[in-house]
Amino acid sequence: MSLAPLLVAAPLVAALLCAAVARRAAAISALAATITLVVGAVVAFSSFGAPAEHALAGLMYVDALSGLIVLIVALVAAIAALYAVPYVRNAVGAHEIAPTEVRWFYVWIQLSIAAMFAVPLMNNLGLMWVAIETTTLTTALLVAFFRRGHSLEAAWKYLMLGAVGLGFALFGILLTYYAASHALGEAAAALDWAELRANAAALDPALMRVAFALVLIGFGTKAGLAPMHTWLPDAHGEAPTPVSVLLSGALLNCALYGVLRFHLLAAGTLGPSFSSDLLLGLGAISIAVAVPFVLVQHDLKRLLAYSSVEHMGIVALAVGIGGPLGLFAAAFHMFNHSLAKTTLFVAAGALGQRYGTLRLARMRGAFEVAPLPALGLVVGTIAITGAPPFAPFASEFGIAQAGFAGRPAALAAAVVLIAGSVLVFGGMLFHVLNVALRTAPRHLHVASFPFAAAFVCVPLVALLVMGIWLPPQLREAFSAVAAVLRVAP
Amino acid sequence: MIGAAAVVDGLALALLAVALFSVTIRGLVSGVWLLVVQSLLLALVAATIGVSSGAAHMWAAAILTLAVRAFAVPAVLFRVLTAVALKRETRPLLSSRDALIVGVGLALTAYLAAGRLELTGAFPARQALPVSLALIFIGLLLMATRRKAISQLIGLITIENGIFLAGLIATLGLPLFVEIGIFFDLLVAVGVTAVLTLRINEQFDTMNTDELRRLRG
Amino acid sequence: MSVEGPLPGLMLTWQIDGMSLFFALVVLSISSVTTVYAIGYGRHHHGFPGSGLLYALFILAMLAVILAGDAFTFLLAWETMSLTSFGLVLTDHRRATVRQAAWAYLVMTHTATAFIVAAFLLFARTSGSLVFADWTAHAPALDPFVASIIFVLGLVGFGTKAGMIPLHVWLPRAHPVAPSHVSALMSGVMIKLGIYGIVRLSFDWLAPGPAWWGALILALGATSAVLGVLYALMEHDLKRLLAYHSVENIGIILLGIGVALVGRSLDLPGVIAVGLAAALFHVANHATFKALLFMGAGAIDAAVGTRDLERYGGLLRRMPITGACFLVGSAAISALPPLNGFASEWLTFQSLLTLGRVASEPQTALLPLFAGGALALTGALAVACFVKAFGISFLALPRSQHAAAAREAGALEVVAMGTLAAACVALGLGAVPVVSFIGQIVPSAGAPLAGPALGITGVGSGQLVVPGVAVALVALGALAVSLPRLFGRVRSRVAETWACGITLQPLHEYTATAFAKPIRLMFRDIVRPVRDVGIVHRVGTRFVASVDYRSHIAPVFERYVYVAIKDRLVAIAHVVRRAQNGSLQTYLAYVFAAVLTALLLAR
Amino acid sequence: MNEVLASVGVSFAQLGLLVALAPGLSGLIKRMKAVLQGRKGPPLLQSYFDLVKLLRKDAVVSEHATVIFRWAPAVYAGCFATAALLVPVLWWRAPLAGWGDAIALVGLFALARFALALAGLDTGSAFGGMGSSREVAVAALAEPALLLALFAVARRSGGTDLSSASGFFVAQGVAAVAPSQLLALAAMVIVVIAETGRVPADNPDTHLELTMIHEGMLLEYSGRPLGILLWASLLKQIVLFSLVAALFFPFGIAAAPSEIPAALGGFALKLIVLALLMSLVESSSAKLRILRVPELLGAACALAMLALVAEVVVR
Repeated sequence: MSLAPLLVAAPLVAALLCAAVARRAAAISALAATITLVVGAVVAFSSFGAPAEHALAGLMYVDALSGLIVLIVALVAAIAALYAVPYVRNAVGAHEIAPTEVRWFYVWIQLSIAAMFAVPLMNNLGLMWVAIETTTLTTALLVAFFRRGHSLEAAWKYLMLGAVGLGFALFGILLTYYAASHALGEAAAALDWAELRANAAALDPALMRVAFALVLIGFGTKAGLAPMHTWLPDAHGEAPTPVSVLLSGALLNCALYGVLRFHLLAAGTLGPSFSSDLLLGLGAISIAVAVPFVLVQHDLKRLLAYSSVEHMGIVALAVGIGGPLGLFAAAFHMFNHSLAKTTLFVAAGALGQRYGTLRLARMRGAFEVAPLPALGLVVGTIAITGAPPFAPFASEFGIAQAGFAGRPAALAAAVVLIAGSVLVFGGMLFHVLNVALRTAPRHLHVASFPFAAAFVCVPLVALLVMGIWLPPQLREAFSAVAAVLRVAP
Repeated sequence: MIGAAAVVDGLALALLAVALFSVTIRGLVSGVWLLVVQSLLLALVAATIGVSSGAAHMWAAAILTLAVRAFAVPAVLFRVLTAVALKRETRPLLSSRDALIVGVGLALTAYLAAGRLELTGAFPARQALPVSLALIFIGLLLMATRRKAISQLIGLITIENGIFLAGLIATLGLPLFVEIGIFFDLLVAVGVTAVLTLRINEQFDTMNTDELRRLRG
Repeated sequence: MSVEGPLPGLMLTWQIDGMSLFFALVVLSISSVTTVYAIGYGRHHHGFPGSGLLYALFILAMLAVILAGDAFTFLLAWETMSLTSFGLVLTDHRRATVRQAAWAYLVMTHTATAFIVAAFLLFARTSGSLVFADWTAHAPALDPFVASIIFVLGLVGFGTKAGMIPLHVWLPRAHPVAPSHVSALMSGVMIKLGIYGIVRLSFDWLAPGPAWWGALILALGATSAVLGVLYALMEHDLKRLLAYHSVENIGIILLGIGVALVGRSLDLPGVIAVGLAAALFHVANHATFKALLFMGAGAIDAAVGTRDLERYGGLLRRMPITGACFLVGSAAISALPPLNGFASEWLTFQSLLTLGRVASEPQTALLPLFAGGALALTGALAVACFVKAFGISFLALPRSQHAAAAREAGALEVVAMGTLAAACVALGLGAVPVVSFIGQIVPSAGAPLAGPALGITGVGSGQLVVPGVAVALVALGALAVSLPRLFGRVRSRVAETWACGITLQPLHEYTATAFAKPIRLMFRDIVRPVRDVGIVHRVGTRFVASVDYRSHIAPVFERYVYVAIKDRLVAIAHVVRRAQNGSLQTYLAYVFAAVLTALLLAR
Repeated sequence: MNEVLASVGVSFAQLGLLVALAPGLSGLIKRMKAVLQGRKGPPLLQSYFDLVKLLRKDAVVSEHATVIFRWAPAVYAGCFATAALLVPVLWWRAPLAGWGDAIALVGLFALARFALALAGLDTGSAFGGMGSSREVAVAALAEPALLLALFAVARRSGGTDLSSASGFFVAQGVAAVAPSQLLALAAMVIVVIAETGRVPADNPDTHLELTMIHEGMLLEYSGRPLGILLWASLLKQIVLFSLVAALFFPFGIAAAPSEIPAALGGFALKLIVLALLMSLVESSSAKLRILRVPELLGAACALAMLALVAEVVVR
């Protein structure tokens, strides 16, 4: 009896409870997130190294890849939900959220978390699409939660681009279904992952090429791959910070998960080169596109958002490079990025509430204003830009090593990766140092940030340790994911 | 069978015509009415296929189409239109004539592109797949050239219709529970979009998406 | 020895061989002295919370770099070293120059690390391993073209850390703004790890390559040496001046390495031995006197409150021990006999000449000989520079109130400086045992000894007995002042300095700017001096109220290379940014274009 | 033991000889110049009288002076005295041969310059600073020229050891004459002119503030310290002359004890020839503007580099 259904059910119940018991909404949400963290960890770690497992009468499918995404979502969701408590309290204090609206914030947060858990657990690719589309809808409302002009604009673009992109993805899934129903016969199971993966070789190659291209663009839009990423900085920048955390740390990975499933499928049908090369190219483009926007940026959270574009590109590129090392590093990097980006957004959010703005030009002297978030921002930036001895360096090094050892296209992509991360390092550090140092402005807002040390230091120490030594459980986890992502040459 | 295919072909061409017509008009209310027409045509396609192939769930698809696409979604849109008291699309990026020319061009492109895809074993309606692609393209055109949020929503639904048509033709519909999920999503999407549209209107006192160009770089 | 790392098949490996041992000794001995200094210094100058931890980590990281046995471990240690020193540079972060310097430092060193990563990964591509020992084993099988690419990548990466021109621009910015014990470690020790990397790369990991590798290093070394000292001469900020001297000395070290590398290409073990011995000996020597000088500069800075030479003066009377130590350091860095700097520069000269004698190709012979000329120029300019640095700071009248009120540094600082000053003398007099020690632990650097003398045997001749020269100097100097006593006793009377009849004021003294002027004019085509003269007239008249004269050096490399690159990047970024124009329609067009392209590729 | 004593004896004999001859050489040049310019000139021994007088006089020391000022004469004199022992003069093997070579010689010159330039700055006098500044600037080009020339010679003779170089050229005989050797000699002569403070680089006979280099640094010295410094700079001059003689005209240097008298005569002859050369140069040229001096020294550098090229390329 798998615990996986609980992951979707718990947030759904929590959402209902939040709606019903307005006064305890924050506590309910935090409790639910803690429960899903524990359950998610159990589900995830029992999936690594074990054979894939079905749950809920075959509706759910849990293998190591799902496990990794579940783990990431559980972790990020817990941090986001816990951080939401002080954040929302401060926002209410600053009259950004009406007290009567507070419960709806938690309702939508929990609904989004439920949808995000559903994505990696769905066996049926059509339902996976439904889950991803649902995340768009719930998070779009969250992005617009502040009802400011900018938030509405961001939400609108997010919704429109997300819907169009997912439309293409749906079209691709239709084609896959068509190909599958031909190969497997008319069956309700024709979109079930286990069936599809097993019979990938029998699918029509020409169809699968088109299908993969469409799905890549579709889910790639949602995953923030350039040039479909344009909604991402808007949404991540304008959303309330806990939502930014969810979007950047969890949701992007969910969308990328969709791409990866189809990559495996396409590779099963067409051999690895077609989908790998597309991933490689799109990844490299994403890295390259992120660079100028990081160099010249005016908003802290947009800065972090463009960094997410870069890192989604890096993961795509890593999967494109392939090989045991590249895939291990890809999984490792997904995990690292989520952890580091979550910390960065939390730090940015805490600082933003103190300054009352996220404009880089107006934020300075953060070390005086709020030492721990400032430390988190600086060290987190150093970590996420791939500087040793932090974990993202280890994963990026693994990716680059795999790229250098691989085919010419992979080598070129690895060079793009190295050059891109150096430029992003310089750009991000420039902005972040200007925020952290200098003399603080006199007028600051009142905002509390309890347990700052836990929010900031724990992830950073974890990143530091993982940069040098990987606990055997995680090593096994990433190896298992790499084994799932392995495509026959 | 042949007769059914011809019917579907006819319906598909009608869909294309409706879509092209919607490119040329500016009235928002008529735009929504054209969506209703599209949905009815789609329901007819589903029903025709249901009759000819005897697939029971095609009937379900037809009924769902009627309920969601032809009734619920337009209802929401009309509510929004009433709420914001808006009648016409002003100053689209392309004039009606130019938009029509581009639309026809996109339709031709769709025919060219679809011709390359060999769908053996699909429902043998030759026009349906190109038309579905054309609907997607035309929907994109609508979204890209209109300034009003509601027009963009109309474009989005046109795209959805195109995909749905392709689904009907190519695979005789997705598994039912998937399809229900997708319908549900469509409904929620329209609902959420409507809410956002109303809020944008409230915030900016307009539904012009020109106002939504402040986030740059 | 190895520990499991964070990637599959990755072991964190440690190794120690003679080369590591040598550099580890340098790191440990210098850092133990600077730590004593830091304790004293810290009594008056408190760093930020955690700076002590960073300092300790910095030293540890330098050791780890040397002891790393594989690429990953090396990079971990390498960047930890950069990051910790970056944090320490930021100590005085409220000043904009400090922030800019720290940022420039970190970005440059990170970029350099990227080059190193690329070089390492090319090694890994060929040998399939990240362990250094495997690279050495695979070296002969490496494709020559790839080997050259690796060499250039590594040279850029390590050369940046070493402060080799034109990759030096971070160094004179970052070193001066750090607390002095940190500057001492950065300038004295950390940049040597760049040298360590270059030596490992070219003598250990790569098989003997074409002669142009060594020639390239020779040329870069000569350029760094000459330009470094020229820029130092133009500086009036004492710590910046010292920082530029690090560039110079790295150039001198590179000369030795270049000779050895050419020798390796031509398979001349004797030349390798002399070149390497010269380079490594100079590494130890420069670490000693540069750390000493930076600590001295720190003591002066603490006593006077500025790093501007023009505000010093007369400090020898007020800080006699600091002054004496600084004088020893100045003489050593100016390569004056019988101190350590002279001994290693002598070896460097000999290595250049040796190569110039045994190389058969004219260009291979001429390059080291001309580099010898550059080295001589460097030495002469270094003398000029340290006459300026010591003379303007310590001699004559105080040029500011603060200088007049200066007090001797604390006991711990004095002990630290005294230790290194003694080490400068000892390394000079004990050059033979030291070089023989270097030869023992780094076997390929073992030759340049002829009995009790530093000497070139076999291929040429030339010997140096530093203690002998020292004894002769002392004895004959004493003789020179005592022999005239035969003419009877004379007395000396104290009087005013002659200043054409008026009482000498600090304003009458020669300034550092004026002192360097002849050289500034001689080399104006290279250093490109700029002068701004501002004349203010009295209101309504043509009488001059004040004249404001400033002279500075056009920052050629910064302006035409680094700032140009940065500006270009930012300009491109501004153009690209327009793509994100806020219009949903445009964004939809991007998606549409992406779909069409993907479909096109999927055909 | 006897050998050690003998070598110490020889050393002091050579040192004594050079110290004793140094003022005489200066007097000789002055006299030759005077004759060439149609003047009578000072007596040959005038330099000795001046120096002895200075050595007997009390000194006046600036109130601002530090130990640097007091010890500079000892270091300065010690350097040139040591240098005098590195150059073979009469005996083919210099007294300190094996302890130091051509590079050590240049190093000693640098140390002397360092000491004197600091002393020039020590009293706070602007003239001292000016002299120091110019001295180090001129040396900046003189030193590379000297070393490049020495390199050309050393590459030819087999090493930087001055004694063996000298011996090598003696053994070569006429074959020693080569393009590189001539170019190196030319460079060396210019360096000697600059290093000894002669026209056209400096004017040894003037104390005019705006032109002086060497004298500026000595301006605050008086009495015995001044005497020591002046004698030491005369020693520098004769050491440089001896160096030129040893490397370019080594013929007649003694290889056996019996040849020493002849070598002495030969050495005297060489000094006279070089002195004549100097006086000719000084009489026939005008002092250069201080800022033009680098051009002259640049020419020396160029000549020395050409010497190296000739040495490497011409077989």
